[in-house]
Amino acid sequence: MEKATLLDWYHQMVLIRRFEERCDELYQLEGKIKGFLHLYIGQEAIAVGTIGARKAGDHVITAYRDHGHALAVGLEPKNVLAELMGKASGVTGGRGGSMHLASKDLTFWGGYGIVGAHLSLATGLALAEQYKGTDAATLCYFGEGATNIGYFHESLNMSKVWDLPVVWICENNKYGMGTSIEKASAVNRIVDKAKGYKITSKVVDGMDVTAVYEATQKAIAACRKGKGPQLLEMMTYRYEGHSIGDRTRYRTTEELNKWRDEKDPIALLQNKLINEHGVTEDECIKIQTDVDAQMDEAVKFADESPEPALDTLFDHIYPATPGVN
Amino acid sequence: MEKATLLDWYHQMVLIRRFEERCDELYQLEGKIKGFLHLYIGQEAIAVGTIGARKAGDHVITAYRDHGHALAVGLEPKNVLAELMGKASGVTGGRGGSMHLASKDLTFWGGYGIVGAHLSLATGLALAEQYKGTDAATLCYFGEGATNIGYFHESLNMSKVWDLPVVWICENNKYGMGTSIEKASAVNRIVDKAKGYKITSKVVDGMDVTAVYEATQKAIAACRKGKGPQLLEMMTYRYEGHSIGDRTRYRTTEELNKWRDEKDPIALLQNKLINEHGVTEDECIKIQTDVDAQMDEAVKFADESPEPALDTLFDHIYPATPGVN
Amino acid sequence: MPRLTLREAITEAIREEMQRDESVFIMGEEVGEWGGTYAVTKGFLDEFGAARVRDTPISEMVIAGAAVGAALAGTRPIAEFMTINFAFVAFDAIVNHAAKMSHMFNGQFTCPLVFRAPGGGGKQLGATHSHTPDVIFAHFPGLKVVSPATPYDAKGLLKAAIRDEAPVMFIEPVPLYTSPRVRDEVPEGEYTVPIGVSDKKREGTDVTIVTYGEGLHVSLAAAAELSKEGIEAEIIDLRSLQPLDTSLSVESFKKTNKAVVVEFGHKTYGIGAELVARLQEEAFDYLDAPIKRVAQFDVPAPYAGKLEKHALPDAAKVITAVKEIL
Amino acid sequence: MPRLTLREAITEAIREEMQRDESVFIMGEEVGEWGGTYAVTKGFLDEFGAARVRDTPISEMVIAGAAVGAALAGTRPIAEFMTINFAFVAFDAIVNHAAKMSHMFNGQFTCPLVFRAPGGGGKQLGATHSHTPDVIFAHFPGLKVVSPATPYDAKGLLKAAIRDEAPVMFIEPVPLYTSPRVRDEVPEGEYTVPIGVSDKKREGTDVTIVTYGEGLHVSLAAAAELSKEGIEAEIIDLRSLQPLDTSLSVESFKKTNKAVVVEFGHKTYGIGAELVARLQEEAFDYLDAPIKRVAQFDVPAPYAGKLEKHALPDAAKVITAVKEIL
Ligand SMILES: Cc1ncc(C[n+]2csc(CCOP(=O)(O)OP(=O)(O)O)c2C)c(N)n1
Ligand SMILES: Cc1ncc(C[n+]2csc(CCOP(=O)(O)OP(=O)(O)O)c2C)c(N)n1
Ligand SMILES: [Mg+2]
Ligand SMILES: [Mg+2]
Repeated sequence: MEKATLLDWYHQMVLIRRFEERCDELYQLEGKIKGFLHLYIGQEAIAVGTIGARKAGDHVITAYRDHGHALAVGLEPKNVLAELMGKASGVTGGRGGSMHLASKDLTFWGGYGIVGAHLSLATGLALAEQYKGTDAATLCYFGEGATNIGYFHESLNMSKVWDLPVVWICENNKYGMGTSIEKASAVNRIVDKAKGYKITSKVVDGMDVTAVYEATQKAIAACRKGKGPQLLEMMTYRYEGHSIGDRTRYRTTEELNKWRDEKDPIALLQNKLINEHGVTEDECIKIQTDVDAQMDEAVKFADESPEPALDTLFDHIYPATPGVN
Repeated sequence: MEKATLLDWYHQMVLIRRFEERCDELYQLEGKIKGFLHLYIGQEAIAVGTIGARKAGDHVITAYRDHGHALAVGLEPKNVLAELMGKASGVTGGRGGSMHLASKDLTFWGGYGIVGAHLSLATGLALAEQYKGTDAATLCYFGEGATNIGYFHESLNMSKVWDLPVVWICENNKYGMGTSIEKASAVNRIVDKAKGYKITSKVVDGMDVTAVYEATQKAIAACRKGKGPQLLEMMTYRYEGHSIGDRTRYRTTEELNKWRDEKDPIALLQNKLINEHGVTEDECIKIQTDVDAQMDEAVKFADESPEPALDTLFDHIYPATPGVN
Repeated sequence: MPRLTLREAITEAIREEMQRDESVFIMGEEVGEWGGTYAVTKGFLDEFGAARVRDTPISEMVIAGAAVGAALAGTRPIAEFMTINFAFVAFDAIVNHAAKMSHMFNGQFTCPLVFRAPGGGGKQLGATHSHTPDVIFAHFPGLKVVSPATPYDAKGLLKAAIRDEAPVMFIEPVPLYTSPRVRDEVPEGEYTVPIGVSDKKREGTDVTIVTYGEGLHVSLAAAAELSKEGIEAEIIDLRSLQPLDTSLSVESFKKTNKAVVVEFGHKTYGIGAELVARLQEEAFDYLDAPIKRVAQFDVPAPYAGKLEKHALPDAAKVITAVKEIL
Repeated sequence: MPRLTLREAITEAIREEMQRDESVFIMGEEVGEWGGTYAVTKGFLDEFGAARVRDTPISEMVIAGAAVGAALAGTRPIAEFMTINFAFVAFDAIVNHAAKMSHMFNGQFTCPLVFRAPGGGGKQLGATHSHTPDVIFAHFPGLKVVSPATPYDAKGLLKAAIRDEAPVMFIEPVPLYTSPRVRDEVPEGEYTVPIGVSDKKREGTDVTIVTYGEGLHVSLAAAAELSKEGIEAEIIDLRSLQPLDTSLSVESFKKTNKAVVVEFGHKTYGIGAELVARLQEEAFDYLDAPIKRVAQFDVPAPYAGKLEKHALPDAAKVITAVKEIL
């Protein structure tokens, strides 16, 4: 990979991590973020590497652990943060909150709170592009826990029966809330589930952004060639609890530390940049401090943004239809 | 197999077929049966061979194409027919109709009209027996079309995660209404779906009652040994339309005739009885005429049975609870 | 003008919209090769091809969810549930996804789709297959819910639904599909009937009957009988359950001061309850007698013919209700 | 007597029933190792073991359906939906299976299970996670629907639900779980509260407030305020939505001649509509003013705190409604 690209990815991954760390503080220390908060820390390489492989017009849709994807598609940290703080300047005007971030302009359709449901929406996004005859692909993200719900089965089957251009991206972080994949699933490899639908699949090191990028690029290319759905099982790990308030009794600190110390996606990329691309430690620190400054700005912006006016509550329940109604 | 057993099976299969033929007449010519009517003609060996392998206390649960199973578990033709004619003497008092036959005494739990849903109930039946520590197995029947719905996925996964004593019996007759398995399913073998759940599975000639019996006996034995769920894919064919009114445009007469002429389960068994067990043609005809007589009685019984009294409509909406309520 | 059955009117609406707009397609179980379980899309596969008339696996969750996704991405899907009873399996996709898209994402997305759902009982299909659960869909803001009672309304409302930017649950009363009693004149070609606007189906002075779907026809039959006795019922057809237009009902009630609500769904927590609440809220001073509700009894639908009929509304029950308050 | 929170009362009820009856077990997502998302089953895994406290995959359809099957086969499952919003995915198993077993099979089977469903909004979880959809479950005959407002009722009703031969949807208002305001004296050990029986929670003479769940507490707060102005509200807690007991509501209404119905679900086609219909049916001559409804606005729940609160009932809205009809 080009040094410039790797630096860009590094910047994005650092931004996502700092963003999540600030959210954690804003929730736990300052009480400025409410509701559920599912942090992406540890999984940054997946959103950055996969979305790095998409071209404009390709669809992105994911679950509630969506801050990383929102930032990777190009939403401004300040507007995402404003959303989490329930402000009018938030990406959905304070309506959706953490779990329901979205941007039509960036063909980022959300952000969905109901486990598995968005896989059926992804099937439809891909169907629409096939129907219109474009070469746009759909990137759909979900956790390994979501593969046990009916939506997964119906969506994967339909995507293969119609050979839809969708890349199923499983972020396998081993746990669905507190339940390990071994406890919840008859098979412990999502690629083995893919076989049950004759869907081409691949296990990918989700902590290696380059590997993630290359696998995704191949998968998207296959979709564009009309080869139908592809599944990527990204092996990863979430460092924080499932959501704020998770006392994470279901896993050992050893397990967590092992991932964090040996597999951290940002550390791995930073080493690569320094060892293979002549980037200096200082350049990396510079990026980090720039991100910190950007985050300070974002917090300030969100803080100062007004809350949505009460009389906007009834807007958009039903969109206006030109003509008849 | 013992001659006596084979003769018993022959008798049962002839009974089911004649029962279904009479139902067809009673619906189309006499208008005495209403609603949906899903005939089992062609698939008789499956209900008879599988249920022949169960012992008392093993659970049976199936879909709406349930007349064969109802008769095979031992319900009287006259009470089943009375049910189809909406009479008080019907197996569910005229409440359930063709799709919802059941008998608690025979641990035959139905007869369910919603595709796939009863697989989740079967999971629960098996769970209850495992919980109670009995060695009872659960036989759950469904079509190949039902394997594309979410219920199938969630039920098979849970059955394996908990190693429940359930035999998943897929009656693969190639069509779900008019949609062929090739058109509806990413994989064309249900045993390939079973692999996605690490469930032991086997393809069985569903037109050969002995093969059906032996495969089921092995599967039930495995359940009793605590080996967890088993899946049997019974290759079969339905001769009649999906339900009354199906003009069956989706398949060729050649295909139908090939199955009927070369694979008919009753003809195959009759030949076996005559060629290998010294049964005479007359003995077979005798069984058929006995069955005809039995069916005449059944029709007479159902005809003469009263309809349920209107004031019984509100019975059983909520069962009485001893004590508090 | 050709006289069409309700089913023919629905077929014509879909055909015209598919001819008019390339972005409209239909998907569902048996809509293609079979021509639709109720033959609504007979011939469509040949006319429009397999890309626009899509047979699906038995997978209601993804049928509904894929319709949502396809609508977001610029097409206008018609997703058919073979019957409304199977929409329960897709309930989450309908009420927690389709219905939420516009508001939850702050108006960024629209989700222009139609869920077609043949519904209703009285066909001796037993409890799992005989629901008229319209009210539970209409309870969720964001989803529009429409149910026509006449061929004219069916065609016009369905064309409006297909063009609407909001997701529309279009509930088709199966018992009316081919009923000659319901056959009616339907203009060929272009016209729409607005969603969210009720309609007066009979003029009267003595009592107001508010109804929709199958209820309209038992109400009309009852009104004809009552008329012989000099009782003139005014009949309002809601046509849409969400948004709910009570203007004509209130206006009529202010004239007659008496009302009966007729629906084929269960009585408790049904459509009628909301109408009663609205009428007494909006026209309290005009209440001369309790507002009556004629609805399906609160009991799962039995298979046996007479037993099932016993639980459903009919003209006699409407007449009795009217006379109780006159 | 110990003063328990609503959540503690629910935990105690489950524990006592599991200790009393071997055939009772609980299954759901995170009920075991995690101790329940809302910590309702904390410690249960150690106390009762993995066979009776069962962590499940994320599979609501089979969680609900397996509970039905297990109930048929002689056990008494408690199936927990992590929140009621996820019960939509299992809607078919609940309303078209559990609810149909007894009647459709002519009383041969009973289906004694409890679906536990923590529900309610106001927690800034956004539109997909903030429903109070109680009414749509209560619309289906065959299913019992209960929702307690006090720790005493919660324990007694849940014990009754676990012992009931019918499937019971037990809806737990999450916003009340740990609220000190709701903390109350709860007898240790054996007692039950009958399902299908409403309860008078406050004596009054001037207006009747019919409510349940969270609605009770805003109603009590409103009543306290009103009392300062000499207005005494009588408050009826429905406790059960199906079967629905209107006897106390009607009796109270005949005394006060004025009523307000308070609920946290959406207004249109909500619980309040049915109450209005019943009161005017059963006590028409006592209607002095329109019966008011205070409910959640008909809009998907937004995330932003003030915006969400704006859509929900509160004491001020109840006070306004009462004063409008006095
Ligand atoms: C249908 C449904 N059931 C349950 C939940 C509650 N829930 C939210 S996230 C989650 C775990 C999902 O795990 P996984 O799919 O692995 O994603 P991860 O959180 O690990 O990213 C659960 C059970 C839900 N939101 N929707
Ligand atoms: C959830 C649901 N969707 C659709 C239907 C309508 N339907 C009834 S039978 C059937 C086909 C089922 O095919 P298969 O599972 O192969 O069983 P077979 O009829 O061949 O025995 C369909 C689509 C239904 N009853 N339930
Ligand atoms: Mg996970
Ligand atoms: Mg089949």
